[in-house]
Amino acid sequence: MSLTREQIAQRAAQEIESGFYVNLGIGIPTLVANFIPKDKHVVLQSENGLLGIGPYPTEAEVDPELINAGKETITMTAGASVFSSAESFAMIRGGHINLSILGGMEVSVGGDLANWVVPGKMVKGPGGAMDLVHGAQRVVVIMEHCSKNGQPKIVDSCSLPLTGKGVVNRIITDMAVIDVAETGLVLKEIAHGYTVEDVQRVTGPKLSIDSQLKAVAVL
Amino acid sequence: MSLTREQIAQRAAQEIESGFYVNLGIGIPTLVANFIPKDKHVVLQSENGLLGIGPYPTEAEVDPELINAGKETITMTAGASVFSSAESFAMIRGGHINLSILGGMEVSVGGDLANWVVPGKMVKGPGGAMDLVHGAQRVVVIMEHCSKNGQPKIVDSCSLPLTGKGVVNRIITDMAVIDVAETGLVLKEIAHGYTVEDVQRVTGPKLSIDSQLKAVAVL
Amino acid sequence: MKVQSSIEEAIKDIQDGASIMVGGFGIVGIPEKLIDGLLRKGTKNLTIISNNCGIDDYALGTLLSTRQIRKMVASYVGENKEFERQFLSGELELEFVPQGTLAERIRAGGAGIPAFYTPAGVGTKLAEGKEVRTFNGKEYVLETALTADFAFVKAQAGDTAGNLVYNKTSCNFNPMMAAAGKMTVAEVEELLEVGKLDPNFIHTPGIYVQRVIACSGYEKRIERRTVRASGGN
Amino acid sequence: MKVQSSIEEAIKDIQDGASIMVGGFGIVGIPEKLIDGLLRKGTKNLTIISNNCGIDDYALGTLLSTRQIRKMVASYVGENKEFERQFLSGELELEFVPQGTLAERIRAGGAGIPAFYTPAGVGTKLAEGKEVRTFNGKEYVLETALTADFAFVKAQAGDTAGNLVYNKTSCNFNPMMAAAGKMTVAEVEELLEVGKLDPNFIHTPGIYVQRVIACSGYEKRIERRTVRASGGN
Repeated sequence: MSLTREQIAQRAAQEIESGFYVNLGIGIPTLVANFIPKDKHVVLQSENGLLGIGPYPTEAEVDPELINAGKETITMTAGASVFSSAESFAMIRGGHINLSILGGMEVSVGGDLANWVVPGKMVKGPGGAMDLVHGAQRVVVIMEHCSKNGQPKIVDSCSLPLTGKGVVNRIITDMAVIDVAETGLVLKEIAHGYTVEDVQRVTGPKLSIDSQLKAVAVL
Repeated sequence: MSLTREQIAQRAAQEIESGFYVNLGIGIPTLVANFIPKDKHVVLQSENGLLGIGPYPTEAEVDPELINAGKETITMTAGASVFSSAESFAMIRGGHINLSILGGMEVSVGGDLANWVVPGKMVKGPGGAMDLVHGAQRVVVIMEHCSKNGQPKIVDSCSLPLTGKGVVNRIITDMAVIDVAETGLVLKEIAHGYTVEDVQRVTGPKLSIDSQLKAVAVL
Repeated sequence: MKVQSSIEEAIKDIQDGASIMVGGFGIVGIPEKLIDGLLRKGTKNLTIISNNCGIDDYALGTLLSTRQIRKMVASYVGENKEFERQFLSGELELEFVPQGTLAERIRAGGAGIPAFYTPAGVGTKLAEGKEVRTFNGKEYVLETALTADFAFVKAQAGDTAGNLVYNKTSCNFNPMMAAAGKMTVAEVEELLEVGKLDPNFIHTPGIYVQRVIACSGYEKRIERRTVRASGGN
Repeated sequence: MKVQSSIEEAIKDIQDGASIMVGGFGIVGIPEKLIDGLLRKGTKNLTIISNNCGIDDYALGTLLSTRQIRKMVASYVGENKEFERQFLSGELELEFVPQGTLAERIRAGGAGIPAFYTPAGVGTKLAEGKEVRTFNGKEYVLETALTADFAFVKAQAGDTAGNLVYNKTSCNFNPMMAAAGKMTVAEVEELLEVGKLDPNFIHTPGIYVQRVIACSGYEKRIERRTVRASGGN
């Protein structure tokens, strides 16, 4: 059965190791924060200039000058720091962020990512995504496996304008976990209730099957 | 009569206008600070990361972590700020310093400056001079008119390794004030007791004489 | 001196066709009062360099309604319907820049670096026509510095020498813009005498700020008010 | 976690032949205790990137006496006789970099900018063999980023998350080096719990610092003690 948005976020949170500095994209990736176990020491970065994102504020704590990159009001953790956008992207571009978890519209067999131009809508701009995909040590894309009309979003070649070429390391969808390897795409995990054939049917490129193929472990 | 070191510094101080941000080089240029009239509002920058150099400290005020680029203990003025070397040279390179006053060993007719390699001595390095000569809006070099063995230091072409090409705007020596213009060197002021011929005799390139030629006004 | 007595005085010499950098991310850390001043002044044909373009009836969005902006350089312009209308009708010119590249191009402008290489955008539409070069086996695109005739920045506190201190995530693009503007105007909530700010903790040294003005009555609108219940998280 | 219990522990994995960035300008803001540790450890064939090379019997100068440094990247090495002797005898390799270019190359290293253009050095020996390119009618030289296996920095205060705060002109090269070192070790005079430093005024965010150690007994020698008489100026 397809994983819910929350389950995708829960699986994505398993990518995060203790000690990691992580940047979570806008949308479902933001939900990932809710699934990071309390015993892991993780610092979340927001590209508008904050290291150490805390939980959403209570009504009393709301500060109009404290937001994340999704423009949501937030709080800071103990040990947080704020800085300019130049410093923030120096941090990102310089490879200091261990992991970036981003949404996607298409990912190609070579790890190209398209996620900034929505077909039929006005182009809103790349924001910080083009910097993040090159800067983070590891890029994980989370998205639905298929588009609303059932077309594969994992493709031989992206049809939408690219955010970055050869930048994605892993894709987590509602059906599977797939790695982008030198040799092509490798199916690592399958959501409960699906077969390898089910996943291959809605995936553009041919998948290699990992010898350790597992079920996605989510609640 | 030749200007003393103090008189050269005094003349150089006349280059400074109220509101200026100024970087003074090591050696005689540092003396210039003593001759800035109190009614002029001037901020001195030190390339090791300080805007707002104050006077030398009293014994009681000495702080080992507060020095200028000449490594002398100093104080800060009210309104001072400290910052990193990257910020300091961003400030310099970005054209925010109105005036840089530097020492020189040779200046060419085209405004080339040589001041970082002393003949016969081990090369100590350029320090910040190569950045300053390109970054400051205006570069004034102060030096003796002749070398110790009487040779001109203002030359057709520098024999010593360059600090910068075409960077000097004005030269102030113990004999004269000379501008580097598109058309060549222009004699602007002469020290009391010297004639145009005296100055030309110890200057390599042919000098144009400014129509407003004046005596250097120092005490 | 640097202290201005009114917003009008602070922006008196801005002409039609000027380029202006405007601080802020979303609508946080924006120079509210200077934007309002520009609206009242009616200056037209502006090139605005800012990460975003405000929202429909607030911040830079207001200058869109009055058609004062001719060109926008930004990384993301999502929250503005009037923007979309003017862009689609061809009234408004738009240059998209990846956010980190935008920050670095402005930083380069203030720092006298004419150009630098960055990986962001390589292989995408935004790098089309630009030089791509390989360093240590990875491709990078050449990006050039950005400067502007004016920069509008907003700080929490400033002093009469132009030193500035920002509050939390209202810092964002303000420090680089202060340095990259040929004429930088800072609006501050608290204007202090020199000596009141700690020299160790100045975000923008006064050398970058040509004019400073104390303002009050900030709206500080919130774009996405997200809260949790008290006690939980 | 980041907090180290001894200097020995903090530098345990530094091997012969390592490259190390060392903060400081002159002998201000130098990581005294980490340099001492390196002296005791006896690690050899080091490439040191630092604005200066200490003085004869203090700071990096001590590592020269023991011949632990093979190559020095610096802007100015004036105050050290042993340096001169080793350089002239060919024992020591030396790369001079203009001070602003050194600062920017290190900043670029930490910021993922592989190369940038700067005017400093154009037409001089230090630009020989390097690409020169014209932007807006002015010539600039292409300079590449610097990184190092380790960075040693010194801060006034730090917290257990690695956030750092510097004191006055002891800041200098420390922040850029913290970001450009693959393994950055910070020695601090005061080590605090997280939450004690104001998030608005952190000079080096903790993400850049892998190890932090509290030290005491600083010598802080003064190179040129210049004073005025009390009351005058």
